[in-house]
Parts: sequence; C-alpha cells; structure tokens
Amino acid sequence: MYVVRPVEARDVPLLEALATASTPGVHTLPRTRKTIERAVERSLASFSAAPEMPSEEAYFFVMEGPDETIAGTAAISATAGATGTFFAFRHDVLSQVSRDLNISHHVDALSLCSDLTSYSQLSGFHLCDRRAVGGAALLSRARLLFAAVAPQRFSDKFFASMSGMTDTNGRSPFWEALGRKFFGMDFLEAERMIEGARNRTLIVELMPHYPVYVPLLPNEAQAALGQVHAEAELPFRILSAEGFEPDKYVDIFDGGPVLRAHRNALRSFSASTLRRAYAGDADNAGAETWMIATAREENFRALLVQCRIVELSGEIILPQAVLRKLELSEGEFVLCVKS
Amino acid sequence: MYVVRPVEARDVPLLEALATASTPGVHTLPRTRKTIERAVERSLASFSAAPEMPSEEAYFFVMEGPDETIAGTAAISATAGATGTFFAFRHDVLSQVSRDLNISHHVDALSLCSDLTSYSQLSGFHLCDRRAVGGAALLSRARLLFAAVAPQRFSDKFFASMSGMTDTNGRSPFWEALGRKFFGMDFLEAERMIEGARNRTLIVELMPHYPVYVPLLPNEAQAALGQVHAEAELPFRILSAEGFEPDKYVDIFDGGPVLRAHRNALRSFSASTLRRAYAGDADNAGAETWMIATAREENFRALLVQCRIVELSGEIILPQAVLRKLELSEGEFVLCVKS
Amino acid sequence: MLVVRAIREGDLEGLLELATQVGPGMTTLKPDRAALGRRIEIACASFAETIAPAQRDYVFVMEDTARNRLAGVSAIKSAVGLDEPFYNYRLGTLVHSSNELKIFSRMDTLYLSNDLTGCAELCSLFLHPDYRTGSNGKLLSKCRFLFIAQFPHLFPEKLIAEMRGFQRSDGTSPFWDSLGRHFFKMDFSRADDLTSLGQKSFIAELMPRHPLYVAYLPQEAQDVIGRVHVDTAPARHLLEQEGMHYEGYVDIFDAGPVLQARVIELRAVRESEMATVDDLSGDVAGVPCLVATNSMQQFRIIATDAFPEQGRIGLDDSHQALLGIHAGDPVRTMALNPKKILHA
Amino acid sequence: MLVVRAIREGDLEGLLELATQVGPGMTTLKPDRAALGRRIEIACASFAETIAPAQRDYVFVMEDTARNRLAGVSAIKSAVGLDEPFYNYRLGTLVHSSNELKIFSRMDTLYLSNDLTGCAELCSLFLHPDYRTGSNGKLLSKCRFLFIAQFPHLFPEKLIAEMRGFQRSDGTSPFWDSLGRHFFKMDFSRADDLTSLGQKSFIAELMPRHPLYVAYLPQEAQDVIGRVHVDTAPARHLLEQEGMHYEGYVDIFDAGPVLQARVIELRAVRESEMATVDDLSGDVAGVPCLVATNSMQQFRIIATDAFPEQGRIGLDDSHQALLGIHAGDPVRTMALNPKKILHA
Repeated sequence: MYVVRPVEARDVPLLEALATASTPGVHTLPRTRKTIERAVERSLASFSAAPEMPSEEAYFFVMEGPDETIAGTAAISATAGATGTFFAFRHDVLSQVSRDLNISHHVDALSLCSDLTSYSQLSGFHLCDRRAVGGAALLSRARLLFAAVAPQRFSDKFFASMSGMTDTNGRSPFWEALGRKFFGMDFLEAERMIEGARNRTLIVELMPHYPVYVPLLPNEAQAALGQVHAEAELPFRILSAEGFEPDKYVDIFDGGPVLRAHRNALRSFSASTLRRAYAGDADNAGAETWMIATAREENFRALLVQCRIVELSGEIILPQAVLRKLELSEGEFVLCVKS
Repeated sequence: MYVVRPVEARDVPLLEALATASTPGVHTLPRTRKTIERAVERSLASFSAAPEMPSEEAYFFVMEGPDETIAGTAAISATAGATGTFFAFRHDVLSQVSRDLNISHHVDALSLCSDLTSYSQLSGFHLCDRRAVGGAALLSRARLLFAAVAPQRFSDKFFASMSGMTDTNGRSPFWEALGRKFFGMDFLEAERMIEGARNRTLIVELMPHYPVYVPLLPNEAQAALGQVHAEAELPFRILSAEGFEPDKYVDIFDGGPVLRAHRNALRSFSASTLRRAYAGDADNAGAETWMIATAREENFRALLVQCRIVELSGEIILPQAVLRKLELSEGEFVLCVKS
Repeated sequence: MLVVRAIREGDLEGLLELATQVGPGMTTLKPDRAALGRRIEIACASFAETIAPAQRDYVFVMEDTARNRLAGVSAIKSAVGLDEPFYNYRLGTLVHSSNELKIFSRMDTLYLSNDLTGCAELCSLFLHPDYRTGSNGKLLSKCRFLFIAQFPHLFPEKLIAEMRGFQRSDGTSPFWDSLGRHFFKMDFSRADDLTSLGQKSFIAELMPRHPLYVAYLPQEAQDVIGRVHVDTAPARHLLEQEGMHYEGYVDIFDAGPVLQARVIELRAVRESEMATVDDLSGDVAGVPCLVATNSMQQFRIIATDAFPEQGRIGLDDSHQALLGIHAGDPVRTMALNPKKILHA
Repeated sequence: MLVVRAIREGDLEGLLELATQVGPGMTTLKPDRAALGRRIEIACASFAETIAPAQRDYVFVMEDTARNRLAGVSAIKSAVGLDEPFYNYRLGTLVHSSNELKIFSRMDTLYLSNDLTGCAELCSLFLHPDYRTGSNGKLLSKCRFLFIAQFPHLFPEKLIAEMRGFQRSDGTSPFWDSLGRHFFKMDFSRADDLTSLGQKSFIAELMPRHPLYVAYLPQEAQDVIGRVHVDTAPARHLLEQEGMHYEGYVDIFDAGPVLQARVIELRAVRESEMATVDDLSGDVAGVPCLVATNSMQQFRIIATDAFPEQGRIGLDDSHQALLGIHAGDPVRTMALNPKKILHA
C-alpha cells in the first residue's frame, strides 16, 4: 500500500541517494545534500506555518512504498514566483496585414512574461521506483487534495511545467535555438546553475525581452515547442485527467508545455467529497478505487483504497488498516475522490 | 409586449430616423442611409446563409414595442474580425527586476493584439425608446438565445466592447493621450471615419506596435482606462448578469472595457432549457419572468413572459397571444431562460 | 568629349534608350516612357527651382558631345520617405549580462526603422557599357558631390546611398531566405518586383516589427548583413572615398548596406575650391580634376587633368566649350581622387 | 607656465586636492584616495602600454610648473561598456501612414540601447577655478584630441562624450520626472547618486525596454531631449568645434546629449601636423596653437602663439623646457581654434 505524506527530516539521506539516479534535465528535484536539506527545511516550515495568503511556502511530499522506502516525490509551491517573478514564454499570435497587397497573416511569437507568478505551481514529481507506477496518480494528485483541504494556502489557479524534449544526451533543440544564444552554455549546465528555477533575476538579465518570432527558429526547435519529454508523459496524462490543459505557455528553457487549470476545473476540488471515516469490513461488491486523504492540514496522509461508496451517505467505511495508515480516529473527516 | 426579431428591409427608414437621435461615439450603429442599408442586407444574407463555421455573418436584431415601432437594436457578429483582424489592447503586466538594488516591480502596459479576432462579437446595442428599459435585457440577451439556438453559427467565445468614458463634448481622455498622437484628429472624427470598426487595416498602419506603458499616460487617461461610459452602464449590467466579465482587454480608441465569456459561462447557454410550448391559461400563482425564444433559426422571435414553469416537465404553457407573437404552433420547441 | 550636365526636356529619347540597357534591379530607371517623362519634368523643375527643395530630384546625364548621344545618368533625390515610408533595418547592440553567472554577451540586434526619412539619396547611376573606361564612372558618380558642394544649403544634413546586397551565384539572397521569406510567402525575385513597383512600404508592413537578435538567423545570413553584391563593390569604394560610410543601416530584403555621410563631412564639401578660369594652350602637367560650373540650371561638369593653384585654373578652349564658359568665369574644382584614405 | 601631461604616480596628492573642489555631479572624480589611487595606477599602466588598449584610461593633468601645483585634469577612457552595460536612449523615427485616411505621421521614438558599447569616451574634465582664464579650458579639453591624433591606432572607430542634460533652476529634470520616475520610485538626485556609485546598469533594468514614442511624454520633457545643462553649453561648443556632434543618443535619466565623432573625422586627425622644433628668441607674430610631444609616456602639450609652416615650428627655451624637448625634436601641432565652422 502506497501512502503519500509530507517529507520529514529523516528522509534526507534516502532522497540524496535517489536524486543521483534520476535523469538530469527532466526533473526539478534538488540534487545535492545541501539543496535537499534546504528543500526539506523549507517544507517543514511551510507545513507548520499558518499563512493568511499563499506566499513563499513550498510543500514537499514523498510516497512511501509497502516496505516504507521512498517510491516517489512531488511538490507544490504556494506561489510560483515566491519572492521573485516566475517567467514563462507566452505563445502569442501577432497579426500582420497589408491591405494594398491584400495579404494578411498571423505570425506566432513567444514573449517572455510573468503571467504565472501568482499561480500555485506543481513541481518535483518524480517516481523513483518504476514498479510504483500504480501509485503515480496518487503521488501527483495528493498535492491537489492537500490544496483542497487547505485552499487558503494556495492560489485558485495552478500550473505544472512539463519537461520538454531533449535527446539522449540531454541536448534540447529549443534551448540550442534560444537559451544558448544568451547563456552561452549547454542546457544541462544552465539547468544546474539555475537549479531548475524560473523565478531568478538572471532570467530577466539574460533572456530576450522582445518577442521571439517562431518562424525564425530552426525546424527542430519549432517541432519541440510545446512537446513533452518521454519521461514526462506519465505526469502529463495524470494531470490531464485531473483537469489540467496545455494552452499558450511554454517553458523558457526547453519549450515544454505549461499545463494550467483553475481549481474549479480540477477533480480534486470539484469532484471530491468530505465524509466521516469509520472502520469496518465494507461490502466490496462493486468496489471502485478511491483516493482518500485526511482532511487535516497537519500530518497529512493520502492513499488509494478499493471500496464502495454509498452516494447519499456522509460516511465511508474503511478497513482498520487503512485508518491506521491515515492515522485517523473513527468519525474523523476524510476527503474522497474517485481515482 | 416587446418582441425581438431579425431586422427586415422595411425597417430601414425607421432605423435612419433613430440613428440621428443617438449619442455620437457611444454606439457602433450605422448612421447613414447607405450604411444602414448595407447592414440590413448583410443581416438578411447572414440569416439565410447556412454556414458550416462562423465567418463573416453579422446578425442585426430589432426590438418592436407594443405599437410595433422600433424600441431598440442589437447585433452580433459571427467573428469579430470577419475578413480582417480585430484589434484590442491587451492589458499586460510587465515585470522589471533589479536584483542588486533589490527592487522589483510590475509595470502595466497595453499591447495591440488580435486575440479576439475569432470571437463572436456583440455590438450595436441601442435602446431608442427610454421607456423601453424593461425590455433592455431582452434586447441584449435575445442575441445570445439565438446563438444558443444556432451554436454552429458562432464561436464558443463571445465578447462585447463597452463604450469608454467621454465628456459631454464627446472628448475621450484616453483617445487624447493615445489615438490622437497617431491619427491627428478628434475622437468623434476618427470614429466616424472608421465607422466604429476595429478590424480595419488602417489600425495596424497607424496604431503603435509597441507596448504603451500605462504610467506614462496622463492621469486623466489612466483614470478612464477600463471605465464605461455612463450610457453603457445599462448594457454593462445586463451582460454582467448574463455571465460576462471584464478582464484584460480594452478598446483601442476610448479605453472602454471588453467583456468576455466562454459560452459555458453564459446563462443563455448553461441555464436555458428546451420545452414544447402549448397554449393555455396557466396558473399564474408564483409566476416569474421568463425569456422565451423560438428554437428555430429562421424567423427567430424572443420575448418576455410571466409564467410558472414546472421543473421536471418538458413543457411550457403560454397564453395564446404569446404563441401568436412568436409565430409558433402548439407543440413546437422554445428555449426558456429565467429573466 | 564627355560632359555631365543637368538633364533637359529634350533628353527623353536618349534617356529611354539608356534605360533599355539597364536590365532588372534598378527600380528608378525602367524603360517606361511615361515614367521617365514625368521624372524629367520633375528634374527640370528641380534645376529651375520652381518646386520646393524637399521635392527635388536632380538628374544628371553624361553627354558624348561628339556623337550627340547620352552615355550615362545619375541622380540625387533631395529627400526620401516623405510620400511613402522609407524602411530599413538598423543594426544596434544590446548587452545581456549577469554578474551572478559571469556572463556578458553583446548581441547584435535589428530594428525596423524609418530613421533615414528626409535624407537626400544618391540613386539611378547607370553608365552605358560602351563608355565604361577611364574616369567616366568616377565622373558620373562624383559629379553629384560637387553639385552638393556647390549648393549645400539645398540639402538636408544627411546623404545616403543604398547599395545592392549580397546574392548567391544563383541570384538568391541568404538574408531574404532566412528572414523575409518567413513573413511574406513569396520568393526574393517576386518581392524584388513588388518593390520596383514602389510597393516597399507594404512589404515592410509584413516584416517583424519587434527588435530581432541577429543570433536567431543562420550563420550564412548573419555573414551577409551589410555586405554588397560583388558587382557593387567598386561603386561602394568610390562613395567611401568621398566620405560616405556604413553605419549599420541595411536593406530590409537583402541586408545590403546603406552608405551615409553628413553633408558637411563630404570630401567635396571640405576640399573643393573655387577657381577662376585662365586660357591655356598646349599640354600642362596636372592631376585628374573635376571641374564644374557654378550655375544650377546650366550645371556642367567634366573630368580633366589640370593644375588649380591659388584660385586659378587653366583650361583649354575645348574644355571651356564643354563647360559653356570662358576665361575669367568661376568654376568649382576638386581632385578626382582623394590624396589618401585617412587612416583606413 | 602651464603644461598638460600624462599623469604620474606622484600626482595622487595633487589629484585628491583637485577632486575636493569638484562638487557633486562628476561621478569619476570623487575625493576618494583609494579610488583615485587605483585610477592613477591604471592610467600609468595605460601610458606605459602594459595593459590592453581596450582597458586603458588615459588621464591628463594640467601642471602649474611655477607653483608646482595641479590646475586641472581630463581623461579619455579607451572603451566604455565592456565591464558594465552602457545604456543610452537612441532617438529614432517611425513613420505611421495610411493612404486611406491620408495620414502620414513621422514619430520620434526612443530606443533603450547599448549601441555605444566599445566606444572611447572623453571624461573627467575639471579645471580649478583659479585657472579659469585665457585658453586654459581649451588646452585641457583639446589636449585629448591631439593625443588621439598622435595615436589613432589605439582607439576604436568612435569617440563619445556624455553631456549633462537640462535641469530646471531647482535642479530637477523634466525628462526624469516624465519618464524615469514612473519606473523607478525615487527622485532624480537619488537616482543620480546611484549612478555615481556606478550602478547605472541596474537602474536601466527598470527602465522601459520597448520602443517609446516621444509623443507620449509631456511637451516640457520632449523639449529637453538632447539639450545640455546651461553650465555645459560652453563645453559642448568646444567639442563641436573639434568635429563631435549629436546624433540622437541621449542619457537615460536626463536626456542630455551624447556627442560623438568618428575618430578619422576629428579636426585634430584631419588637420594636425608634424613639425620640427626650431629655436626662437624674441616674440614672433603667431596664432594660438596646441603643441604636443610625440611620446606616449612623456606626452606633454602646451597652448602658445606660434607660426608653424612647412614642417617647422619656432619655440623659445621656456616652451621647449615645458615640453621637455629641444630644437630638432618633432612635435605635433594644430591651431587652437578651427579656421571656421563649416557651413554651421
């Protein structure tokens, strides 16, 4: 049974071991002991804070496998910009018209923008154990269930930037056509220097302030625009099912798509229900898989369970083992959404 | 009883008489015999066309008063750009950062954009008879009921540009600060030359292609940004109640707000129901005002009626006089939405 | 004997014949009788000073007096861009730097501009192939500088000349292929045809209006910015000798350079001198000189060896006749070639 | 007797004393011993040619040899903007025209640019109030042009000088109030202080980056673009005499003009001449001249009446001593004042 819970200080050594095994450039995970420690500390401080408005908080979750090892990580920031400004390219359509030649056409252009700064940002999704694929959706969506439990900690708009196309050497055709001209370094080197962040001042110092005309990009870069990395297909599918949509924003470094949603469009918000949990051996005839999360902000837990929910009842009957995993007493509230 | 119906050729003389009485600069009505005739012809052609996709069609409606005079007009275009490109200012927030001085701020800027080109556009709302204010909502919303009846004729996104602030002399502070610099003429003169259109090539020839920094505008122009003209407050309220919202677009000439909505957010679409109409003297206890439109594309009619609707029934009982006004036989479908 | 002089009404046939020799690529000199007639009319009104200075178009023809035939043509337009917008790209610099990453990049940037609006322009230079020898090309090109030196008050502060840009041997343009083509779905020769119909401004409406980093273009296109067509290199050299230079303005289609100069810095304005004509018989050792009359309507100029000194210049009868002057008359003169290229 | 010469290590005390007289507004000449010490070190390395040409900072001092005291200072930086981005606004033109409405508007536009990156800059001119008489100011300013004429190969193509912009009588700037202030919530003097700490580039990060139509600004601000502070008008005039001119680049804060020139077009480069020194006793009628040594490390220059002709120049013992030369030595010389302003 997989359980998603907030990261704890004792997780640092395991996280460090896992970071070295992941594909560079694809994940926005911290990679060194120091940055991992910083991320964990920040998460602990965020969970214990009681913000009136979303601000600098960053919540870091881990998924425990049946053997209590860490099977994956996922994070969510209260605001993408935190103390800075979050940059993305907005894919605009510019109109060019010549009446006398009777020609009119539209030119695609990418403009550096800070539109997403105040959004809450999903990041750091990483499934360490490939066998844990059954828990992938739990890992990704648990963050949103937490947001549904504690909406005052988050914006009402969310996004997740999907890793863009790179080749097996970590070379990004989009970066070659754009970022390299301004940074003068490899994609992976740039990602390492900037630690995956998109809210740093050096972005405004180095990236172009004028629209980038898409037709001027090499074909290879145009083809990569808005395309997800093979390793990001799973999170892309999960978030799409949750209600996210790619529209007009792409990542400034690798051109990967930014998925956006208003919380009203997300199943964790619009299709979840609050119920009182009781222990029992429920009738499993016609059981479905449900995602169940504690309705409390501290000591948050989420997991998957097979059960049958009675529509008009305000209750849910869960096995005693599940209640124990969730650290729940009978009669406490849980948030339930169909998996 | 007010009835909204498509304009007919016989309406031209009356429309001409009404045009001269309306406030210049506030309405996008045709004003001369020739332009009125052209608008009417275009509307007749649009209603009789069977477009597979929204294109150049422009539908022109009139509201008949009890005495069969014309009490108001309203129009809706299938696509705002028609054969051209519809221009608006997008109100962007640009981010300026200096890390070393530890200063970061946001600057508002207006960018000429063509984002609204493929939207369907509401326009030409004009209540000629001030006593007809009770029919104002009918006049405005009937266009959307028609769109709900014939959705294939329209985009799934709609907007309406509200007239911006002008003083009693028709002087627009926003125009003085911007348009005048490029057109070198008065606001009313420019509106007359361009006939209220925002999809003409001369706009791209004359208006600035670079962002206009809002802080550089005189205070008076900044104050007018996104503000509606006193005469547009009524349509503004009606459309707001229907589900429209002002967000980040403003008119390029007078800075008036552009209201936008996806059709799913509009009551005419989401809160309307299709019912079979039957004649009868309905029980008027607990009656409410309903807007009723014919569910047919040709010979469209819409009006207001007091009646009580039975929730789970697929029928509606209407007075014989109403059926006659709608030119309906018993058992035919109508679209109903609460007023 | 060759003389360059202000064009006259009667030159239409001769000009038309010249124009048939020009071939494509020179937009202002098509063999179109009506157009050339209108141009001569404006030119005559310009020399007669019956139209405003900014509207003038001074057209000069080279006449072979022995054969009574026109050998070449050149012109100065007093001001460009006053009727139709005059577009160029301007090459600028933007620096992107980050102390944190120790990055300092100096990026070339192209700006679509109308900065050259109102400048005078050298244009329409064409020398008949039969006459492409000796100093004829220099006379036909440089006559315009002496004209400007004679009447500097009639010209704006700046003078420009558009040079044809680099083309591949097959006539295609690497710059066009990398930039214009994406915004204007047609090939270079069609675009070129449209400009020759004077429709340049409409094309510019379709070009990108926001500043463009040169680094976005392929290397081949970057390399030809400001480079002239191989056939145009000698013409560029002549103009550079006279003080014109490339300052980063280029053609929006082929990135050919615009040469420019402030009028007061032209060699002709700095170095040309007035002299009084003396009779001369027999040969005298001299240096190649340009000698021009002081009159506007009777502007005539020749290239000949002479030795102007202390405000006097000796010219024999035949040269005086070519210029339509006599001993005692004033002329403006300048060495045909600059003494040296300064620090070049 | 006054001579201008290359600065030396031993000039620190004298320079510091001068700097205390400067007052606010000159960012490169603050009375800061450590900073001035570093500057002298770089200047000495520049004259000794032990650092690369682009890093050099040639500082000249005017010495009163009788009183063994420094009377003034001036400098040439070899290249600006190579360590910190160097920002200006550039005034350009955009034409908006519509045939249909018969509108043709020519709009001035400001572009934030780093175009002047790499140019040499005249800077740090200060003359002690006790010496503000006669030709001293001219000598102190113009010495730099003769230095450039002597060593043109060490300089880039362009030379610039930033002029202080217009201020109201209360010290406020109409241009700042209309533009910078909106993007940078502080007053002009605070912004000016920050730039004097060398933090200009950070401020520029906050300025609008998209092209700006000048017409957006109030008339008062439009009117001062390219206008100098009233106290700076004489300095501007001196530089313009030498061939520098305003080409549309202005300061991002106060819109003061940047004067610029191509080095090969400077009067000193065109007109200065080499001459051999002859002994002279007694007065000779002459014109005010600048006379400079040919040495870099021992560069010395004076202003005196002289009559250079045919490659010879007579100088008496005292002037030879000031320059540290003897009869038979070569010098570079040029009339202190231009013969006439060309067509101005």
